[in-house]
Amino acid sequence: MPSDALPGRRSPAAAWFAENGALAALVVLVVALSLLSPDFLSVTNLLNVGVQAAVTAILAFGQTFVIVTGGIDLSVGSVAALSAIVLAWTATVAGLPWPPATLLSLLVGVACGLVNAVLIAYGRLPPFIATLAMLGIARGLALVISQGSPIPMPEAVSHLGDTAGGVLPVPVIVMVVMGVIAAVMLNRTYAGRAMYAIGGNEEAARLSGIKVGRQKLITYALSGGFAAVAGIVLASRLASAQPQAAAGYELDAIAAVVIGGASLSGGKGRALGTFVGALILAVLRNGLNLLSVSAFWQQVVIGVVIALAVLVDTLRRRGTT
Amino acid sequence: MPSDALPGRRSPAAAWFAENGALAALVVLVVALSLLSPDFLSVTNLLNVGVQAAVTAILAFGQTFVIVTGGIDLSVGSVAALSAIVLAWTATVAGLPWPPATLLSLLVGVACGLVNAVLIAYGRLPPFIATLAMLGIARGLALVISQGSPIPMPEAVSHLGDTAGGVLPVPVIVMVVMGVIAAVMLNRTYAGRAMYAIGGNEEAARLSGIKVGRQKLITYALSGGFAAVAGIVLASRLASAQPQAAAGYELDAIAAVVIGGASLSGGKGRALGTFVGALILAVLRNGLNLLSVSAFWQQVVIGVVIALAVLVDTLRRRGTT
Amino acid sequence: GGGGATGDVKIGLSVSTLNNPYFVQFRDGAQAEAKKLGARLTVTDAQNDPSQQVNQVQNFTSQNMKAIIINPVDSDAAAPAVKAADRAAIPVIAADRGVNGAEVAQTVASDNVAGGRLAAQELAKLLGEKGSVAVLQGVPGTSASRDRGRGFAEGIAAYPEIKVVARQPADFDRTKGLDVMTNLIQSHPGLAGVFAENDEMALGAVKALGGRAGGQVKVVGFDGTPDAIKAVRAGTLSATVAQQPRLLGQQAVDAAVKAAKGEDLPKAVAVPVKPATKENADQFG
Amino acid sequence: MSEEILKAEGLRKTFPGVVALDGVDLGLRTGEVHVLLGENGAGKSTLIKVLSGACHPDAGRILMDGRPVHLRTAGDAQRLGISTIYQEFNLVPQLTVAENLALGRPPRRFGFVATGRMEQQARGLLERVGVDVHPRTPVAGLGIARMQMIEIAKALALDARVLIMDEPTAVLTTGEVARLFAIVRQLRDEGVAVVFITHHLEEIAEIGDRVTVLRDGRSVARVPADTSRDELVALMVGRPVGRQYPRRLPRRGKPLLEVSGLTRRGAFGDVSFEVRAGEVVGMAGLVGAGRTEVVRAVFGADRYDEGEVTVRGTRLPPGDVHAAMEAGLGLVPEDRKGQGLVPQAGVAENLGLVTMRDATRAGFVDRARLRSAAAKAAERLGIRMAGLDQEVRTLSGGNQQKVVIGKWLVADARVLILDEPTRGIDVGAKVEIYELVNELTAEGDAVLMVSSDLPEVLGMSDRILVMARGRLVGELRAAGATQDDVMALAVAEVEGSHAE
Ligand SMILES: Nc1ncnc2c1ncn2[C@@H]1O[C@H](COP(=O)(O)OP(=O)(O)OP(=O)(O)O)[C@@H](O)[C@H]1O
Ligand SMILES: Nc1ncnc2c1ncn2[C@@H]1O[C@H](COP(=O)(O)OP(=O)(O)OP(=O)(O)O)[C@@H](O)[C@H]1O
Ligand SMILES: [Mg+2]
Ligand SMILES: [Mg+2]
Repeated sequence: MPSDALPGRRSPAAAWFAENGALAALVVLVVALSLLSPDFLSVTNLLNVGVQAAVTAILAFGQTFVIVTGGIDLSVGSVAALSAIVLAWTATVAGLPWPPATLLSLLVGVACGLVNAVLIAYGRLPPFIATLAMLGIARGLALVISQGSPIPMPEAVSHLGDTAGGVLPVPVIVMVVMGVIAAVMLNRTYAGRAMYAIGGNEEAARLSGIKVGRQKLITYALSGGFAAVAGIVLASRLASAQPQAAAGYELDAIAAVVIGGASLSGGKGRALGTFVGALILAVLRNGLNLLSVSAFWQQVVIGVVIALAVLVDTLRRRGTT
Repeated sequence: MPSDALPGRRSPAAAWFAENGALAALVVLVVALSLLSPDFLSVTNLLNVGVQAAVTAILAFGQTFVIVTGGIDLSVGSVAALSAIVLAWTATVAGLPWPPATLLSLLVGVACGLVNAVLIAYGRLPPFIATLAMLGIARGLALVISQGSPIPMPEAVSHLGDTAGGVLPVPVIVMVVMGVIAAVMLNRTYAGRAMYAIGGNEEAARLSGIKVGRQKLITYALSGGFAAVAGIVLASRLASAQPQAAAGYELDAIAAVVIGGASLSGGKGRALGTFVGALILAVLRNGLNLLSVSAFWQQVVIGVVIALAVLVDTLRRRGTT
Repeated sequence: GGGGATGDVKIGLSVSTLNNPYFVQFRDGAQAEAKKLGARLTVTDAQNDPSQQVNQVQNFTSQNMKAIIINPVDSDAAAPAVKAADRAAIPVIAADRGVNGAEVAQTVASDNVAGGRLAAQELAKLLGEKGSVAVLQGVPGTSASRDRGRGFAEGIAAYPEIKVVARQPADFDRTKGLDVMTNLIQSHPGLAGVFAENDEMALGAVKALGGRAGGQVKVVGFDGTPDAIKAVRAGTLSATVAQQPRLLGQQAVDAAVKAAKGEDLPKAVAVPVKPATKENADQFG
Repeated sequence: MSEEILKAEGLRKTFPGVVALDGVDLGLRTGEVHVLLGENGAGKSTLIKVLSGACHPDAGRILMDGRPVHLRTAGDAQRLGISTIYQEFNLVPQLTVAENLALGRPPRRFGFVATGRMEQQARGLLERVGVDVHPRTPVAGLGIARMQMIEIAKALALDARVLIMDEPTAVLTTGEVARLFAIVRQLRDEGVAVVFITHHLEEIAEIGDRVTVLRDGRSVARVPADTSRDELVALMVGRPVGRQYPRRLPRRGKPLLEVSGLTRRGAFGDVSFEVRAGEVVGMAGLVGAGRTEVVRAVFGADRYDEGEVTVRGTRLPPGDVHAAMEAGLGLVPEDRKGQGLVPQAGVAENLGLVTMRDATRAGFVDRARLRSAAAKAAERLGIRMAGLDQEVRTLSGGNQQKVVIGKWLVADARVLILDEPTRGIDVGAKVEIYELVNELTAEGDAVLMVSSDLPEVLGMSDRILVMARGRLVGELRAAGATQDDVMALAVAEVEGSHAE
């Protein structure tokens, strides 16, 4: 009977696995690395991988919102740096207590996102251009405020870079929390569902009464806010905010989202996939360090593995249909 | 009567200008800079701008093919570096005469493009991922071959960085030639028209008998070949091939194409627009140097001006329709 | 333009990158000196891209600068830029790194290769000339990474009982220094020493090592940035090869102003590099 | 008896969850018009996709001139002389009309595309199908009907031996249909074999020679084209269908939608009308008369320069879809793929698009509630699908249209604007939709129906507004009016304006 082959009738585990193709690639990678390096599969090392994935993953969660709507946000790395600099500057240099400083820093991230969204939704700029402009602007402002030098982070905030209870690194906790927020937003909220509709067919969404402009504001503001969180976590890990921090992370964040199964043409993407994508990148870098691959070859290997990881996914998918 | 508003009935000059909105932004920029800086509007300086635009423009011409098909090529900067390193290495280190070395270098560029295309057209990788992988691979190979050190370019090829007849810089000539090739390819050849069809509606293109896979091979191969030319010009200007050359140029190249009016969702884009886009970026950087804008503020200003340039274009377009 | 006799001296400075506190200090030193001498200094940031640097030097010639200071992104790739300035008869001062393949009026530099050797000696001293060592490399293929790495390799070769067990890139970035060091500790738990090709990575490594930094594991950096000197004082960073970037900036502007006036200059001025350790850290404050 | 040029034997094609073709046989003779008939989702489009190389069968074979052929790509089929017009448009919106007509095979000279010759050819083709557009116009701006004519012209450009047309008349008005039929007859007489799919049963006798009926992916009957309508319907649906235009008691309540002086320069001018509770108002006109533009402006999808739109007494801000919806307006757009659906989202997701806002509490969407509402709507409309999560892009054309209508059903709009609502919908489902319209109006809602299907406009409306050249040129009471009355109005004005 045809109905046996229905998507919803497969075992939930199989269906889940099939929809998260990147997971297969991650599993293969983990198995391969555990065989190649005895140090890989220790609890400490896996927690390290978690910490190292955290910033990229948080940026990528924010990026997922944008990519689901069919946009792209190139400014996340710069916005992360700017937000961290604002926090450190207002707290350390201007002497504001850390709670308002942190709030301000988050607001700066959100504001950057809003500017992007206004340019895109109302100025009709292509997202690539609007956020590329913001990439330069936010980085420049970070440099201007910090005068190009790192600024110490306030002690209280820096605990975000610590380890809770001596075992669980706080960045990992933050990453998981942000991931859950992203997943819930995307799956359960009006804003999230509207993002899928807009990415799937913007005109149909508009004609169904979705306020596309306003939803884009929310989307990019979220991306900016997530970038601010990522920036704060990053700066906390170093106990200092660096104006050049997170440079180039936008490509990593976008790659994580796309490896996770999202499509740059919009309408597709999941928080869990993005998480797996970020883990693949972090595991890969960690593994290359453990295996002492030479600096020159590392980029080659990363490139090949990224291509293979996604190839495995697309070929498998093609096999099914 | 309604028919007055139909396109095609305007004067050709007005239509041309309207279709090349970036040109307006460029004109505004040039006028503003000539007023602000007395040094700007000299012949020497304008030729400098031309030279400084050359590498980005050549990369961007190649990128235009890809973007017209609805793809993206992040690997152009790395491929440029790899091609130049291959030329310098085979000529200087391995002692091959420069003509076969140059040919080999171009072939390497084309080969990188073909690998991208195979991954995209037959492996079904998203262009973003395939070319991101190639970005790492090509850069890594450039480092491996050069062992991380610059290699002197053969004397004969280095003349590409010189000035012909004491006035006209060779990079400018190469840029114009590559631009004309790109324009003719896009407008007049089967391959070029097929690119627009694929970018506009890939399914329609396939059902009309266009061999989409093969056309993508051509598209990315062209992008790789153009990147090789850009790499050679760049290395000639520096008289040495650098493994780190052209890092990050992919964003500039893509920005030039998009500023020039192309759409990242495909089906739109023109060589002339791309040229104007590349000039805008070069004029902007040149102008900021002449105006002695502080280094930190430069990134901010570049971001703002890019956004404004495209904004002028989109708002004007909206006004018309 | 300011007042004084040198009020008309326009000098262009192309810095390799301002994404690094070391070069920010270098620029600060240069700006302070220019202010003192009443010269008009224009600073541009080449963002570690040699061809942008060539562009900037070309633009300086369009602006009729009286002298140009170039802080090369790459010593080889700077030659065409210098030649362009030569054609316009504008004197060029090379700062921090030399220029290969073209004549400059003066090179004001601290030698990266020598600095690398010095770092090796300092680390060997700290380790009692034995133990396993890791190297954090800068952006692969950059001249700073190349030269410092080479100097260190040459220097460390003199100590047969010191083994370099890992060389991994961390791109001159503090976060990457932290991550890469964290990973290296997993695969090389017995590390006794670390050489980082700049202070940013060194500070990342110190963070990764936590309590072990300065005790069980000695970290040696390169540059002598304020953060690094602070860490040296605190004892977490065992030493850094201090380059005195401010001094470098000052001397470069000095030389440029002299060159603009047509004065003869010695071909090379070396700003000494010296190891900053806990004992002498106050000198560098 | 002429020979069979194309023959399909035992074709099978399954998609995940659906058997689209379940052993289909088809024999096509030269010089005949062979009609494919079947309900929405019966497998007609899948069959022609297999015949045109766009889709590969799981089993069965295709013979051309008695020899088995292997169609790997659409190009293969084209080379064998099979030309196809697909149900979904396959035009490249950014390219010009001329380029679309020559897509994939532009005339070349010294390796370069010969633009002049290409436009020359385009002009000839456009003239043949009677479309008055400049070859250099980009396709993107053309209305849906003219796009269909371009598709037809494109298929003619191939000089094929087999011409397959998947619902070409769905979006055309009487005049164009007549022209198309003239072309088809001419081709048939020249010996071309034509496969013709339509849901307009009256067209079958007019143009067809033989009919193959598909039901649930099987070819269940082959009958001559002059078979009676009721017999055809019975074969196709497997049960009798009621009156085509179900009777309804006319009622006129107070005005729900009032439009006055609506003008957008260059598109339409001074359009005023009202629609009252319980009324069905039809809107007729030639293709390109501006009907779509007017209703889109009314709904707030596009801006307008002058005039006002009032719904249930409140004036709507121009260009604000959301406000229009809040006021109780709904629009089923004519271009379902481009404007009506989120193609890669599921059926439930699409059906809930409009109501999502109402099912939101504190920012969270009650997806379970939306799902059960969607299930109900799907049931009511008889949407043929593998499940509520099937991506709508993989539904058959008619079922997609039902989803678009369904989303407004779920939303419970008070004034529903339907732009070509039954385009591509089978006879049975059409009646269901008409009954639905009647139910709505019986509840005191109002319907404004734009349609190029004159019998439908006449059969369903209480009043008919006729548009020509962006203006309302007349109003007719549907009772007693004939197709000729409507056409006379629509055409007269066009000729008048040509004389200006
Ligand atoms: N790509 C696909 N994936 C899954 N199912 C599909 C796909 N294409 C078609 N189907 C299914 O195959 C069946 C037959 O569809 P088809 O388009 O052939 O119907 P049709 O007879 O043309 O209907 P209509 O009159 O509505 O156009 C439908 O149930 C449809 O949902
Ligand atoms: N012969 C023509 N050439 C060019 N443009 C035309 C022509 N006829 C109409 N138009 C344009 O088409 C637009 C009207 O199209 P629209 O789709 O709104 O009409 P419609 O009545 O809904 O037709 P359809 O039956 O295609 O839905 C007007 O803007 C008009 O300028
Ligand atoms: Mg169909
Ligand atoms: Mg219409």
